[in-house]
Amino acid sequence: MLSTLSTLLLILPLLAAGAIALAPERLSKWIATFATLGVFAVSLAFAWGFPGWTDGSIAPADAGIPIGLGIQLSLGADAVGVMLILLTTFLMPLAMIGSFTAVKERLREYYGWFMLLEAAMLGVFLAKDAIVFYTAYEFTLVPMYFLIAIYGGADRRPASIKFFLYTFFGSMLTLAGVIYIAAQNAMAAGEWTFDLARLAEFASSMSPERQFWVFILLMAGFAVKVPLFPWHTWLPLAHDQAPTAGSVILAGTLLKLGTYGVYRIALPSAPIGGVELNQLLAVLCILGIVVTALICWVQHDVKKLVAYSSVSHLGFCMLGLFSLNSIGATGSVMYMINHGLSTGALFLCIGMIYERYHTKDMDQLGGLFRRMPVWSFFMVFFTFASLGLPGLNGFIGEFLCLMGCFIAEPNSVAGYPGILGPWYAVVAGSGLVLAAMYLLIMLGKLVWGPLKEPHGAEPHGHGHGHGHDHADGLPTDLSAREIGILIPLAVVCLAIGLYPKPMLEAIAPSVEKTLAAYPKHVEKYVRDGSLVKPAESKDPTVALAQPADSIK
Amino acid sequence: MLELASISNLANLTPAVIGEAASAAIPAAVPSPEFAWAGLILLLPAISAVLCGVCAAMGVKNKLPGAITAVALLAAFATTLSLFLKMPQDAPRVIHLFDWVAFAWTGQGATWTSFLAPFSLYVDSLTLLWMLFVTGLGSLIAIYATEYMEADVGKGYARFFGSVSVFLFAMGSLVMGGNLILLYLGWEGVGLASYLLIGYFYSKPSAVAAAKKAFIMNRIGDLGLALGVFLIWMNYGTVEYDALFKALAAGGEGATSEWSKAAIPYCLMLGAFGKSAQIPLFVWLPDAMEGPTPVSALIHAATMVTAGIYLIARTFPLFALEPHALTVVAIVGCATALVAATIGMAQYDIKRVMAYSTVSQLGYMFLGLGVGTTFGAVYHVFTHAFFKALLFLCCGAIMHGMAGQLDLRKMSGLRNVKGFGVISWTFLIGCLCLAGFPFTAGFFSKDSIIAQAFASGNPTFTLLGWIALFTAFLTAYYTFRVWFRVCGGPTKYEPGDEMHGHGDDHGAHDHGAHDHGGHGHGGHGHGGHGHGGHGAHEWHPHGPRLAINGVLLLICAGAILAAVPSYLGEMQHQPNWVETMVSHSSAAGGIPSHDHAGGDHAAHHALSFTGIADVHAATSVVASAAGILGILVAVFFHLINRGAADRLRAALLSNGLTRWLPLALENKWKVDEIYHVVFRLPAWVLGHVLHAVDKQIIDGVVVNGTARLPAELGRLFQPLYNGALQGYAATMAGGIALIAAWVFWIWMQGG
Amino acid sequence: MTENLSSDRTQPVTTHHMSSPPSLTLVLLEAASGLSPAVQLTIAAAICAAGLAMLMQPEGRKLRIAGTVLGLAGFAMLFVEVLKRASPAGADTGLPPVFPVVFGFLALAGAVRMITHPRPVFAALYFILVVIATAGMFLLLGAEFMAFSLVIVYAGAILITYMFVLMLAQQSPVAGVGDAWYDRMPREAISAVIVGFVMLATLSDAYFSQKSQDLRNETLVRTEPTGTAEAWARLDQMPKLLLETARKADASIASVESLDAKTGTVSARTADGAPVQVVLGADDLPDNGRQVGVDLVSKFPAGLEIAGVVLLMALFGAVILARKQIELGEDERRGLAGMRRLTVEGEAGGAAGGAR
Amino acid sequence: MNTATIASMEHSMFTLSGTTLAATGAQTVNAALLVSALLFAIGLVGFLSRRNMIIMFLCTELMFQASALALIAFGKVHHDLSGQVFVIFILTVAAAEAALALGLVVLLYRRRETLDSEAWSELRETA
Repeated sequence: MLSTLSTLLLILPLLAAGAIALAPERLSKWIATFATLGVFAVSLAFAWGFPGWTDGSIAPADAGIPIGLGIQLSLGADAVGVMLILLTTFLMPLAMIGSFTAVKERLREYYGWFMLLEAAMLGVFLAKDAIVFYTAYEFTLVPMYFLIAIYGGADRRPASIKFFLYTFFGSMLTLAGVIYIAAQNAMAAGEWTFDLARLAEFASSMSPERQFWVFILLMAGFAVKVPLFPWHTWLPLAHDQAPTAGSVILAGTLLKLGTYGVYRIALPSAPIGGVELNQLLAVLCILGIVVTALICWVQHDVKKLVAYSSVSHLGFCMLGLFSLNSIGATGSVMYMINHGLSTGALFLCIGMIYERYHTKDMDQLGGLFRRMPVWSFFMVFFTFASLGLPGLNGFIGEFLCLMGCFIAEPNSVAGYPGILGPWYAVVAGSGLVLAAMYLLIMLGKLVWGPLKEPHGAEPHGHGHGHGHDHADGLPTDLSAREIGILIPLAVVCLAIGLYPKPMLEAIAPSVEKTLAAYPKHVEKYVRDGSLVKPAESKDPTVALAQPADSIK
Repeated sequence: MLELASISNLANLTPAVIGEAASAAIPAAVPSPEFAWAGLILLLPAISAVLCGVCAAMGVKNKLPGAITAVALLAAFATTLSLFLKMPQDAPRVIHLFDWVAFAWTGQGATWTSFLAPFSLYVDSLTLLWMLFVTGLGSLIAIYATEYMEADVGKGYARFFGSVSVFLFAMGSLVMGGNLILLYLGWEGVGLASYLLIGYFYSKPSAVAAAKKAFIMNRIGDLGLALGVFLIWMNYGTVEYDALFKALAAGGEGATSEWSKAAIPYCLMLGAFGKSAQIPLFVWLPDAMEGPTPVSALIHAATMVTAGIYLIARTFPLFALEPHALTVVAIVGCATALVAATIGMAQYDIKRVMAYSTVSQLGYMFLGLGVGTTFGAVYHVFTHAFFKALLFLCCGAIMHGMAGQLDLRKMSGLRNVKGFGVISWTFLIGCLCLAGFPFTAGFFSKDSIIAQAFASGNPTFTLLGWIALFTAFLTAYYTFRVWFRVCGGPTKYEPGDEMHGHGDDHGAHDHGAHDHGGHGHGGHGHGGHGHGGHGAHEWHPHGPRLAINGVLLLICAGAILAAVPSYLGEMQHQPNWVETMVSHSSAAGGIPSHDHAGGDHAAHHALSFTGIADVHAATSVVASAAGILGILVAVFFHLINRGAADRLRAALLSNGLTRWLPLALENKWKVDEIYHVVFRLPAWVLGHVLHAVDKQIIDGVVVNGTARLPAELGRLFQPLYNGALQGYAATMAGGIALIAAWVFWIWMQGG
Repeated sequence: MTENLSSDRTQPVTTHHMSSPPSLTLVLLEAASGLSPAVQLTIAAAICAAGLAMLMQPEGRKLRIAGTVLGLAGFAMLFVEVLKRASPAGADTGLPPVFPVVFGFLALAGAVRMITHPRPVFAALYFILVVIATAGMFLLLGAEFMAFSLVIVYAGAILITYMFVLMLAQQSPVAGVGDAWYDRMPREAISAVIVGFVMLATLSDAYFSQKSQDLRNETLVRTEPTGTAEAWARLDQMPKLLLETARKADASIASVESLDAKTGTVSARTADGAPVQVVLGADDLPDNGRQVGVDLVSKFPAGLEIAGVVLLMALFGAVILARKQIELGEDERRGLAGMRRLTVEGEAGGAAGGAR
Repeated sequence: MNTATIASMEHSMFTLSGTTLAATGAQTVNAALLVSALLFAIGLVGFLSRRNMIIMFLCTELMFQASALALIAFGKVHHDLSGQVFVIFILTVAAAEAALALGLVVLLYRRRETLDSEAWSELRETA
């Protein structure tokens, strides 16, 4: 039953894509909407029957269909994967409905690409096989590329190309890493397999140097996708140029492919590399948090601001994961989901403004509360969700991420030997303040203050007209359809904020399984100062002998 | 007897010793599911907030949101009261409502294997004390606001009351929450409410900026609080008060590194300083006066800003572990008290004077905590809540009646204006309390703090005590400066410029709409708002009606009655009511031994020049003297000889040596500007630089450069593709020739 | 013409080498002989290339004369070097092989002139010279059929087509002054010569290295019996001719039974049925044309068919091309009408070309 | 005796004045190969350096000649007539090529009124 559902999750969007291709163009949006709703229903059923909520196991456990070369077309996910699947399927219908008025031409392609995108994203979260994972992971680029390149803003061409090439370049290295592990495994075991669990098991028994390099390879692609700090420059551009629904999915789910990849592949496969590079990665995360927060501060384009804030936020997320303890990693997974919800919602809100005023420039807009109180309510709501107000969804993840980083100090009182420590958390914590700063500046410019509208965009007369003021047939304030999109998001945000316990309880075992190999390595690292080079490696002969060993 | 005394004195010298003795004394909490209805105290405001939101969405055009909120808050107050009456106060009660944040792991060698922060209430006498005045004042001020905000009915009315409800919910969870995470929820929640309410007049850029500033300043404090929570969990494996106190009593097993324990109070302190506007982070509070006055009264004077004191009182055992932490608190508190009082002396906006006075009084409270009298601090919170709320509400009422006039130079003798009588006299009561006039509530509470500073015998604290006395003098002066200027003297006034207050913002941005609204509500003088600046000739002040006057009287009564516990305590020679309450709570460690045996030691105390043996008595006398002196100075400068003040200012300005003094005071010691230059500006510049680096170097050079590399390499060979057939042929033939050459000469020869 | 003169001069050069009176060429050769054979060949090729490069310069008669001399010297060196390798050790007492040298020089001279002559018609005529000289080489190599068909097809058919086209395309085929500039100006001659030189050096080294020389000599000897046997076998495939040939040897033969391909012995019968054995001589072998014909149809029938198809397709293609109406662009029409072209590119291209 | 047959066959045909002038088979082959290599190189140089499209095609014909000569020479070395058969194919291709290429040249000429190959450089990168 479960495997049928998981297959259905993949096939339904594909079928929908086919149907959109065949059906008349005016039906495209309806097919897309109902298909995504159907997929959401299926994913709910999948989650309902999912047995791994309490023990972190991966289900369904079927071996899958072999398709040669040891590749198995096998589907399954752990609790984290299921949550991300739910996030994806939840965001998709909202993104679809949100596109009704925003996209007016080439509808068939638009919705068709989205269906393919959904299939690919679900494929990533459902993959149990490295090749299936990688294929789906790369395939997400294609629909997104076209969505940006066709439906994007003025600079869509360079943005889409950069998006595609940059992430593709990174993931080629990931593929190299995966194939390296698989090849080594094939040499050792005598048969090829790409089963993620078996590869991880094998890879974590490789020599330290190899794990070190494999980890770098694996991380390369995910770091670009996440994106970690110096590799983030494609994101603001892509977000800025993507159509609203594209931004929602990009922020909501596509970036999570990277974090999920780190969680699912990079960390468990090469724990020694993970430990060895931990500090460096944490520093990058923190740099990302602080630097991009400061960059957000000086943005004029609200969409770019939110895009940069994504980089900052994902810095928190990755920092939590790299704290390598249950608290931080659980918080990190929470953060993945909540960032998807709140940032996705923010992009929707911005899209609604953009549809009305055709600008995202905060210098041209202002005091929209007067014009659009309902929109402003949602904007403020999701902004506060985004800056981690307790009681809303963002808080608990952020708090746990920071806490995980904080307690991960070498001689930890809490009995968690870790590599990071309070100073990392203190510096990262400044991101909390900076986040408040730039998000409130955004609110101050956009929502509050004296009313400012771009010249010529002002609807007739004064006051809160409820007539159809805009040429697009959009009311001054939000339409029922738009409110209908935002309310589910708000409800989910609030619900997670007020009762995160079930999610946390489901995440914790999965996370612990993923990080199972870490405590002993961390302990050794803390003791010796390095895993790759033993403490006595100052003796040149040892240093020389070490790589030679690893080659064997 | 002598020995005993010296021992107790020694004990007073190092708070750490008190703390350890006291933390053991905190009784274990009793799980009390039977009191689950206490959750109503949180639920009611939450429901009210939701209903207000519904009202806003439905576009309700009457006072329904106000009514809902007032009723809900009154009900919450009633619930609190009944909880207070019904709940035995021998031990704290833990009321588990539902699991909030909770998960566990196997740990693999970790000491702590779960993170639990249930949505539970930790109710002890401290909680009850706080909640009593929070919900009590909250409901009163909500009632006051139903009238005060009536110009906004149908516009921001629901938003206002929704935010107030959110505030009450958040404040409730801050105070009643059974763990630090819930406290953090409340902590940030009140920040949100504060943000929304300060920015209530959202069309005013200054209000928006003030709201932003408040939230961000608070966020810095919140970060400190969060770090403190991390440290606490790291050391004790729990964030729940009950378990924490147990762990502390057991000596904090699991704690291995001293620094991490020692850092806890400093982190928490930062949070408290942020929320309670103490010295590094105090600049937001005066700006917060951009909000509607009831908000200033409720949030920025009576309740929210005291959260810092609550936090330290609640986690007092942790502070007691670190010997220097409380000293730091005391120094910061005292410094804030002095600085804010000096600034308050030179302000002309009466609301700002009150704001600085709040900062100053909060400084007193921290001083009280620091010198080791949680009782004094809490008592001062309690009395201050009443009299400062009263003062703000009076300011608000004046502003309401005077079309937003807040400048004390432009008003005089209001006591004689019709309709302003209640305001003037309740204002006077509030001022007396604030000035620490003998036998008012403020006198007792402030006195208990200053006395403890002297009584501790610690030279640092003694110095702080002197500063506090000086500050008391300043406080009395600036308080009565306001009163004499506004209510005393000859009757003279001019209306506000409509740039302050509730009605004006709409006037500012939406004249047409407001004129409509204004006339619609006409009949009681509100039309004057509508005309505002345009029709000053027709303008005349109007006094408040029942809701405002009634609330003023009620709170005035509260401010007076707040002194009653002290009277009772003095008369019956037993700890007063507030002290009892505090002593049953986690802050018990900070209550000095109350036997008057200290008197034996009197010969050494710093106030011995008064000839009074009892430190408390001596302090009372000296402090009263300081207060009365301050009032007298104010009488001279602001009632009898108003010109003298200006002359003094001119004299100071003309002298090069003293020139800085009035300028510094009037410019608030330029703290905002300093912060701007030291923190904000560099960060802003850094942001621009980083943006440029990000765009030009990381993206431009590294990323695009990498991407351009193949293209540039290709461009190297581009001249070969000149389009001429023979060019290609030559390349091809040359290639073939070279390959052939390689094959024949190298490959085959080599083979 | 210079070519003819130079070909006359060839003889003395080679003879000088053989009988060693001093001359510049000889000195060079002597000096070069100290070098390894590959280097000698390469140097000779380089001299040829340098000569060719000089020859290709449109202006400067002296330069062209020097180029001629240099080119001839290079050719001569190459020939000497190459022929020396083919001769068995100590066999250089005999005269040099005249015909290959003569034909070779003719072909080369024609080829050089062809690519340097400014007038296309003359180039085509020189190509005919090359074809005829090559046909002579073919004859020397025993490929009479191919020699004659080469002359017929190339000189007779293909070259005529070229001539036609030249007539069509060239407004003034004989007006010496009106030669198109693009015929006078070689295009990047030096680089072309360098490419050609590399090709030549490589090829000659590949052909004439000691290893391949030995291999070739050995093959030449080793495969001769096989070749002869195959020739007899081909005769066996032509029964009529075989009978005729056998009758020529012995008129009494009425029917041929078999032919022993190894020895060329024919087993036959007389009219009355008596068995007769005749040993055929080399002269009795069928001529080259017959042999090639047999090989063509017996060994490469598919190739033959494909060749036919290719020709047919070429025919179709030519027809279609000939019928094609040129759709002129706006620009070309303006150009044809004598108006100024619209695009700058055409102008610029023409102008730049004209300057060269 | 049989080994001598083919050699004598040639001699019988081309002996001008006894054996003195006769080249040995190896010498002829070498000369032919050399001529072939030179012709090919010259043809190549011509193709690369001449601008007239017709001459360029002539140069390709020259290279065809060179390869035909090489084929026949190697056929001689191997005593195999396949070399000659291939020359027939070369002739075929050359004829076909001449027919088509010259047709194309005529078309091109009619377009631009020039035989200059550089008149056609649309493949150039214009950047």
